[in-house]
Amino acid sequence: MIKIRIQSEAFNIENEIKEISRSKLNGATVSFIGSVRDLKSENLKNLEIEHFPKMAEKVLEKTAQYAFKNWNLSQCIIIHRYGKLKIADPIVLIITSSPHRKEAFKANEYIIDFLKTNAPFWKKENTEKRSYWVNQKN
Amino acid sequence: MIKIRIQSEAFNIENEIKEISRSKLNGATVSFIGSVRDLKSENLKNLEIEHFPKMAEKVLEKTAQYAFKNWNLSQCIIIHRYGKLKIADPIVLIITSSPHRKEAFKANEYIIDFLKTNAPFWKKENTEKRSYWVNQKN
Amino acid sequence: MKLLYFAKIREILGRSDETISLPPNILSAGDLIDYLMDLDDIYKTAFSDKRFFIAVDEEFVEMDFIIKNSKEIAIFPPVTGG
Amino acid sequence: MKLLYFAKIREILGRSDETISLPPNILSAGDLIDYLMDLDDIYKTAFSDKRFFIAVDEEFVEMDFIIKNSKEIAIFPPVTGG
Repeated sequence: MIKIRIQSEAFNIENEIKEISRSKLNGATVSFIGSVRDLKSENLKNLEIEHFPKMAEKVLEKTAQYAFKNWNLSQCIIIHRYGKLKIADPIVLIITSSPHRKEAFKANEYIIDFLKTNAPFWKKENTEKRSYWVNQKN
Repeated sequence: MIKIRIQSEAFNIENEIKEISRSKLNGATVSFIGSVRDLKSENLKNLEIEHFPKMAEKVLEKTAQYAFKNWNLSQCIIIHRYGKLKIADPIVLIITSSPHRKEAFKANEYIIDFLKTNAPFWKKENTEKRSYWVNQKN
Repeated sequence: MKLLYFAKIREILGRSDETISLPPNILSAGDLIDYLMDLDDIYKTAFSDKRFFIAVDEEFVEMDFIIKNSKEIAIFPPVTGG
Repeated sequence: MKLLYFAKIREILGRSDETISLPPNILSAGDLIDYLMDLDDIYKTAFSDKRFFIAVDEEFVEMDFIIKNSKEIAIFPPVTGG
């Protein structure tokens, strides 16, 4: 089962994992949470995430589908937030479940790596001194 | 911060992650949950986990410390359950948090791989037909 | 043809979308960018650092992609989500 | 000297621990295993497949580890946790 959500609201990882049907959980479940950091130590007031809704949905869906097939997953959930977030707020949640832990790990890392360079979301940091768009890394 | 727990009770991943202090969360948080499977499709009634308490505690603590230093973690939580569990019940939870996601992933995978071959826990499966001790794999 | 802009490019241009009619000699995505940069300095400011991507029908395309009959084209900086 | 047994080995032996006095010629962990296997067939059943590990003071040790002065020795099958 694949589930994609793009939302401004916070998510609850326990609830997401609990929702996975018991038979589909399949032994190994890997989760990744990316959260807001104060990257420049300039007293981050907030982080704004802008996105291109239609394309973001498409990219997340395709990425999940590729990972699902390629690593034989039983479950794949991707939730990405947009809007105004504060330090330590969770931004993205990726859950991959599989009979084999290696595949759950590989699929999860692939998804976050791919999203970082292909999903149309953009971060703007508002610190006490200034506002700037975050530059892409790696 | 390192936290080790060996317990018979279930755990709640959301609560564990929430407990991590906001400043220590550090961008990337990877979680692994291993849960009970019906390995042989023989209608598993339950899984019993036996452990060597003193040594188990020591091994988990040392493993967490090694991972913490080696991958520059800000946070490392290991919870392992013992006692009688049912299908899909969570057995082990590993949370690794770091400024860099690669390190959080690597540390997490290292910990579960190491525990599988070094932490003194043993699984006994009780199916409708029989009871047997699970054999070590990989 | 509808153009969509996001993030820093949206801010520089001061608009999130606009509808334009292209002259018949504009065929590729690269032609479109050149055309816009000739049209107004504000596009030069937005695109001159070459740090942008183009998506047609929500798919990344290269500069030689033929956009002549495309309805919606998005232009945006490198993504920074996740 | 206290011996601790776990899992399948505990079940075969029918006990989780026991206290024994070793003859002076028993020096290493390997000597201990041989000694026990000579003592009673039940230990042969428990150890003959060589699928066991030994821990002294909660640390894995090899068969040549000198256990002469150890207080507590655990013998158990390959672990299957996680």
